Amino acid sequence: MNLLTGVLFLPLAAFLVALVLPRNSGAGRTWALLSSTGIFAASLGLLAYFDRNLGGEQFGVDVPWIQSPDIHFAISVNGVSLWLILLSTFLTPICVLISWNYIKDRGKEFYAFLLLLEFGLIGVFLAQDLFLFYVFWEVCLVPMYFLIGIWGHDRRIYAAVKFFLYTMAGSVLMLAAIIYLYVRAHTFSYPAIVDMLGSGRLVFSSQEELLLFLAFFVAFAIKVPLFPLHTWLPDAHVEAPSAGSVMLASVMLKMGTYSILHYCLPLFPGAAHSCAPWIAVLAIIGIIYGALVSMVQPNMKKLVAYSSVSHLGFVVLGIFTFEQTGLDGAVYQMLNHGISTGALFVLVGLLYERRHSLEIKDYGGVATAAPWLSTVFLVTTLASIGLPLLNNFVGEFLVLQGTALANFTWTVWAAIGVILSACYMLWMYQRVFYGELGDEVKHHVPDLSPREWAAVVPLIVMMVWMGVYSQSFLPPVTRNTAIVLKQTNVNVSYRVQAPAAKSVEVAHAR
Amino acid sequence: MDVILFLVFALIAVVCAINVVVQTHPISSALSLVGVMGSLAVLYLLLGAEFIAAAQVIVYAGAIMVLFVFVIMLLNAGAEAKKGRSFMVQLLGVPLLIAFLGLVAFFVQRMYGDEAVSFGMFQKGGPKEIGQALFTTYLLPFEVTSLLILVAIVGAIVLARKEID
Amino acid sequence: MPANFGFNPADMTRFLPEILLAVFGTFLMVLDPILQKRASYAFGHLSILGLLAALGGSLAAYNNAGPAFGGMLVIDGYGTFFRVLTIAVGILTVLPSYRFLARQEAETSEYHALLLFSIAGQCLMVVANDLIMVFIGLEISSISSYIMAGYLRDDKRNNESALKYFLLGSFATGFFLYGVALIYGATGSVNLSTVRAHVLQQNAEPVLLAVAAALMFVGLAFKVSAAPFQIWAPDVYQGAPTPVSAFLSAGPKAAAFAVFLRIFYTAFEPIGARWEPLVWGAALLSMCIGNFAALLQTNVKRMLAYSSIAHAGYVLVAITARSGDGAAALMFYMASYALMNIGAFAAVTYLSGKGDRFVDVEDFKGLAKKQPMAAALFTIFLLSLIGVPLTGGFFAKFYIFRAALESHLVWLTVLGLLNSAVAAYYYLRILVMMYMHEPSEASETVEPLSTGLRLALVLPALGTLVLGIFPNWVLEFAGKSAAMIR
Amino acid sequence: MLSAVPISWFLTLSAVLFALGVAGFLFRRNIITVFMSIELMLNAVNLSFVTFSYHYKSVDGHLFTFFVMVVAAAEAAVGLAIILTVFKNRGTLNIDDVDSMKN
Amino acid sequence: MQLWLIPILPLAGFLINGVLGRRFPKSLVNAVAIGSVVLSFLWVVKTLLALGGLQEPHLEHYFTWIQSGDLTVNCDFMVDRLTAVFLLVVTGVGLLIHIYAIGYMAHEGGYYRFFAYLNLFMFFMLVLVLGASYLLLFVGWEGVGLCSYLLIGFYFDKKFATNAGNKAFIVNRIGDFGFSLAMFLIFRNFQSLEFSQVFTKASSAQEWVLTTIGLLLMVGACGKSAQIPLYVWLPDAMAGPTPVSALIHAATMVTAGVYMTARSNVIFNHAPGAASVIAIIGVATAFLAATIGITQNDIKKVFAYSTVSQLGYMFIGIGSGAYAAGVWHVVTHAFFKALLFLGAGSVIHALSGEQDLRQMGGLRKKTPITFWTMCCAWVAIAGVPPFAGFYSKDAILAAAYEHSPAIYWIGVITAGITAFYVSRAMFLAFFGEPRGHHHPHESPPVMWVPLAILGVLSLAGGYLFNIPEYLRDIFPPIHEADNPALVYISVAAGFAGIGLAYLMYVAKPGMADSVANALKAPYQLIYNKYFVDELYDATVVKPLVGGSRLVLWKGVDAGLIDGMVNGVGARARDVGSVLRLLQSGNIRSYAAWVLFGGVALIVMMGLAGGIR
Repeated sequence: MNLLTGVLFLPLAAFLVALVLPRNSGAGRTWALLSSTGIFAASLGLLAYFDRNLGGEQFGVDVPWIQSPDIHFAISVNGVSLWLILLSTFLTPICVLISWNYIKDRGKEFYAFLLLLEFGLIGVFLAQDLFLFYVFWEVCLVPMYFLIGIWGHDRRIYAAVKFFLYTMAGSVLMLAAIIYLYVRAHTFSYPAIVDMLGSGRLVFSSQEELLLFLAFFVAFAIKVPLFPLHTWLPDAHVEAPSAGSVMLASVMLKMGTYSILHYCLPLFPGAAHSCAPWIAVLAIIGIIYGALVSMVQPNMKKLVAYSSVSHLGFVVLGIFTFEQTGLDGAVYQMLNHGISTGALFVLVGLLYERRHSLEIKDYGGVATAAPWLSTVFLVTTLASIGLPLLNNFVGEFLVLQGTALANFTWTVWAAIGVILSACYMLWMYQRVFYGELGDEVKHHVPDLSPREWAAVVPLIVMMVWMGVYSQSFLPPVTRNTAIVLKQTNVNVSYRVQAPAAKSVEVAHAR
Repeated sequence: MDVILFLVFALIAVVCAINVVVQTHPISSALSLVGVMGSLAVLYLLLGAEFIAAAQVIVYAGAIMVLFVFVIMLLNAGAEAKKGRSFMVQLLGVPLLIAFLGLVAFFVQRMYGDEAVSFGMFQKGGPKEIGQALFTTYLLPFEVTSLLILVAIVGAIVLARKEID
Repeated sequence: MPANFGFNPADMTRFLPEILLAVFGTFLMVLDPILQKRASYAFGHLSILGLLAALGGSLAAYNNAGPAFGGMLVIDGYGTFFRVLTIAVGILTVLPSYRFLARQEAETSEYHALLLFSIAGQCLMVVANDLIMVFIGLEISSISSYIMAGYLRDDKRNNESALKYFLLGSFATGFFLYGVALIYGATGSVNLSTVRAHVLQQNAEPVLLAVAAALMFVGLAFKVSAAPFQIWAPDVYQGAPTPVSAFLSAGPKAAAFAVFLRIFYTAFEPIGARWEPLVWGAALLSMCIGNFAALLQTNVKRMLAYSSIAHAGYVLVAITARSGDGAAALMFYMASYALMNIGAFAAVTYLSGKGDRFVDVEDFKGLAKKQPMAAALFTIFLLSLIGVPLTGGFFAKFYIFRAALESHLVWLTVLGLLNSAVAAYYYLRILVMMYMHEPSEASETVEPLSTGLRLALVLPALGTLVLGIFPNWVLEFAGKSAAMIR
Repeated sequence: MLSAVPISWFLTLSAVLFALGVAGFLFRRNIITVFMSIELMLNAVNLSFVTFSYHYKSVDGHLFTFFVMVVAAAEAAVGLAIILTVFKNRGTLNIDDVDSMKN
Repeated sequence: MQLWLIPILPLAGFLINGVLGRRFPKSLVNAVAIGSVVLSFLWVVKTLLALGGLQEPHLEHYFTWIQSGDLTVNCDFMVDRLTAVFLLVVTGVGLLIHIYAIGYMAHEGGYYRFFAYLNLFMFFMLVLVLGASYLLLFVGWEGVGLCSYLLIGFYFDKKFATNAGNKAFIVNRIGDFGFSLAMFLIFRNFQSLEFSQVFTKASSAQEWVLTTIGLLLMVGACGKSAQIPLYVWLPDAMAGPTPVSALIHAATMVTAGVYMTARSNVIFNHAPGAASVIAIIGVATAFLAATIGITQNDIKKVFAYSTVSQLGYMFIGIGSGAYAAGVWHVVTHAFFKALLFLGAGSVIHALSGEQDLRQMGGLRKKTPITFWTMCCAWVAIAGVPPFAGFYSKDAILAAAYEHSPAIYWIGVITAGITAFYVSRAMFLAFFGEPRGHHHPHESPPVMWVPLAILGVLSLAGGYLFNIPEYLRDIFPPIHEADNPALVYISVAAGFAGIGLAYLMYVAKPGMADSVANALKAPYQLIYNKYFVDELYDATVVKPLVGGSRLVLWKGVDAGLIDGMVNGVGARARDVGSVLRLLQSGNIRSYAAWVLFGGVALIVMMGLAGGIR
């Protein structure tokens, strides 16, 4: 029992408490705000005690959970997951704030699900046992399903079911691969398996490795989402309530990218290397395609959703450069996307709360009616299109620089996405905020209230901070990605030297 | 002699069984079934199963079939109506049955091709042997069948009695 | 052997649960005329008492484990596990039946007596080590089930359900029996241990044995509603009284699977290479038929019937694995499946109202708004049926597919897991109805949870969660017992 | 001319009767006849038991036959009761009419 | 030396005005905005004085901005003589324009916002010139683009303004695309983005690498400095308030491309191919923009095309290796073009917003100060010796002649056209009879004082500031023929342009129209700016938007991909609907299935593995 366990289980405890609160009172939201802020404070403690000079995993906890098969409750935090956890704990209070008045029906349940989601998300990033990882992976699914399905917009059910099934379809393959790994390695422990791979006690034939890699990768790619597995995302985003969209875009998508980084690379370096060109091409297609489709969306949330496809393409591209710079950029971009796209969804949510529409054509002239809202939105827009001194720039730069080191042609194509991001975001901004002030907007769109300020300001601060002083964030990331790269490349050199692995197991699969 | 006996009663059994299947009126089927059971009893004797042969006649032909006939009478069941509807069943059923029969017969033929049965060769099928087995080796199943019968009684009562109120 | 047969007191202990069940069942009927109708709940209490006693009995029997009645029965961990399971299923069937029977104004004493008898039959099956004992146990269980399926004799659907179940069940039993006969022919015995010994010594005719195995497969696959013999299940589950459907989908099925595994892992284990492809195919077929056909169902009971076919498919995967792990996985699966399925049916019982009026998926609309507690508990069962982690259903699937992969059944695993993704769709539909729609007539008018129903929902829900979070307790026992079957 | 009947003839007869029982189940429409077909199947199995008993010169097969008879009796009681309720509710004994639940 | 104070002061101004400005009185806004720039300017002066001769660049390290793997980007500021020149121009001219704006914007809404943006612009522009690495330069580069966007779209309720803003930003982004690719290549090849390291390593790099980098840098410069093919945004950018046009779209921001290419001189020196491309682009832009300038009727549009054209000159200088000349032209152009714009602003102000030359006329008497100050700019841009434009333009043309006589000749023709269109604008605005229905009035001192100062600079700037001499250490003078004839020819071209304009617009006012009618087709082509906007719209924008909507979104995304996803679901249901047909409800058919299964099993079990 250490701080990390505390951070993980606090949301669960808060969830359980939320369940027994009286219905139809404000108790749910108050409790959610208090507890999620407390959890954030606790996670800050994690940051404080995290040794930035050490690479690798820290705060490790390893308790046997189930004896046979040997499953452990093993969690620890590294330089990458640390930030992702902070991102989750940071955004949860903000989600509570923006739902404060918006969620009127069954509020208690809403906040309970939000806390449960937080629990699952933190767990995914902490798990060091593949089985535990899968458990958390699926646990995230359920609250999000309800958040979309119950409190979403008109086509919420379609979106929720699609979200669930899509993710499920991917993750069952991953489950098969996890079990297969266990059968081969006799352990679910991720560090142990990596160690075995590194020391040659566990060798996969290349066909085996490829299939396992794909099984993991497809599950993650759906979550990311990587083109062409992305179609659940626009639906889920559009239909989800603001808080759901925020958590979905900001943290849930990172489950996929984090897992690619944390699992796909060290576990299957050979396959990762051989698939990298294909994946990079898909990522680049995603970048450009997402941007182009985003450009023509009539719906703000859909627009932001497709922009996520584009942004996450950068992350995947960065990971598959196998360059330190690219990996760092990818991680940084995950955080950036979490902050800036989260903020976009928060702000779009605020607009929706006012005007009850997500259609761009229903707006126009908001800048006159709500100058501060417009300003904040503008800053977020600029962050999202990668303006220097705001967060996304650093990430995009690192990713593209890493890509340039790996394959300059990729960079050329990917950089087109940077141009297009300006097109779709600014075009939307123009249509929503600029222009003549219509009556509807004039009467229904007031400026930010103090509560909304409280939700928005931290996000803006983070955008600037991360853009101006990335050294607050990057060093732990770098230490961790260096380890990942080492694991990836060491294994590759090993694989080259090893005698041709026996073609086992898969051959007699029936 | 044994062969003739066998052939005669086997033929009766088969003909009666076919009759069970082809008759449209249940009462004809029931009576044919009694015929099958009777001839089977003879064959049991041939195999040295005296007790079983008796039980066959008393329990099966006597009790169970009477129950059937009773119910047929009670429900005043007539000849069944000719309705199509089960083309698929016939299409599928006949070849399947032939296949089934062929397979089983083929296997049986291969397994027991040369052993022969002759009357009186096996004489341990009398009541004494049966009784002894029932109360020693088969004590448990024997006792448990009582539960089975209890269930049957309860079931019949539950389903068939009139409402009390 | 017969000569030195004597009454052995230990045998009675080992046979205690069945005795207790039979005694309580009889006692119930004796009390019927004495207690009259007004005390109808008393029969429920009594039958729970009887079941609890039997539960104690089976534990006592396990304390004194070993063969009984000259090898007719074998009291081992495996058998005890299933004895406890079927008895637990019995308790969970009685709980929602209080309300159900009261609602239908039906006789209670016979209902409970039949339930106890049926469970006695199942207990007998799972510890039987002799095919004739299996057969008799199976018949006791089945005949009681036939009656219970048609218990509301004025209900057309009940009649039809009972008739279909009875006719097809007897038909399949005919095949099973023929199989038993052939085994007797091939080996000269129907005692599983003896048969195994014969088979191992190559004394038996392998082809005859194979045909016998096929015929027994027909009978057993029918009882567990595995494809291609699943065909009766949807109609029967739909038509039977809801608590009975719950019982049918859990108790007899668990017992049949127990027997299935015991027979195929002991007697037919030596010819495993022959039957494995068949079970492979049956597993896949069951999963596919169950899941895909369920996609379009609107009647919840029928949907759950198809789902139970699909789950039979998953369990067959465990049998296909042909390993100790497979057996343990099957045991675990049956435990969690029984809990979640019976819980799901209890939820249906709760909502269905008099005469099972509300059994459509649409009727669940808005239940979460009106009865959040019931909806939440139902949600746990549905998530478990989907196989979401931290529920028993997930671990159950997990163990099964682990066993399968350890036996190199890669494709079966992949297809099975994909199937479970398909299955998610129809379970989600119920969740959608409960949580994401405005209340329907059914949820508007549904009465608050009665104590029996509350227990019938809460207990399996707790069980499902416990199996999902601390599966060790059950799994360890299952692993140990499974290792001993052979 | 054979002096003794080959045991396989008995077994084949049993198989024939079993098949005819199955045929009766498949082709008859009257529920009672269908039920009788099941009895025919059980009888066929009994013949097998007795024959095998002869083959092994053991009494066990007879006992099995005996138990099958008991089961058959119990089934008959319950089955006929079920048929009775069906008839009471539907007024028909045609098996094809009992198909209200499907798909 | 606390270089960081230079940009931080305007940033502070931006933050104060931006956050609190709405509640401030105008005077306070002015104090903050102007004060910060004044302080910044003074700090620049103080710094430069303190640094003295600046023989060696002065570098200050603040903190590490980005560190990942081999890549380290420091937040370092650097001052050398090139930077010093730009610092003075930016803060000096910037200050004047700030002051001017007090008057010009006095009656506009969003007053505080305007000054906040201007301050922000100053911040980024200063970061741009101070940054000691490409990435920091890029920060400023993008930042000024942002401010440009904000200020162009300052009247955000006007669609054309916001459209122009978007266009500016996006076209700039295309340029930045090239710039960033150049950066990536630089790091890939030189493992650093610091100027000092890059240039050390660049001299020994392969030529094709440098050529590629150079061309990509030029793409960036084309965007920012409005060169072909990316110049299209600048004329539209006139939608912004006039001081903005003066500051950003004439004096400072658009010269960032020149700064960047001049800064990268080492690369271009080793990549003659890329340099030639720059020169060609420059001369083409100069000529084409000048021709368009002839036909425009909006006074700001005339000057906008003029700016494009003059920027082309600067690139001729850069491309010809005469970096110093290019920078010199930046300086003089900053003076006279800022003056022209501010003067135009004054005219517009005088006419209450009228921008059409055809509605002006005779303003010479109504707004004398404006007229005379603008005359200073007129002579400067026309290349009349010895005013500012003459020096720098002459230096460029001389260098161009060395590089390629053809460029020189086109440059000379362009100089003539330049003189012509500026004169045309001047004549139309200030001479003849008033044509509009306005009541012009002279601008307040707060506006004309900056005009006057700029006027002086336009007249004497070339003589006072001998930039090539100052930058001698950085840009060694290239060998150029001392051919006085070249000077005479270009001066003559300038006078010819003025003369022709006088003829057409003052002496014989009807002549312009008759010429236009006589040359209808070419006139229309030029008047419509060679239909470049329409061409871009038809070949890039429309296909991209339409294609994205119809093909990618509706077709591929909704149709194909999502269709497949939903199709999987639908097929699953189809399978289900077939499977449920098995369930006929008929007991006998069920039995048939059981039998079928049984037989199948027996066959498989019995026959599997063969019958032994």
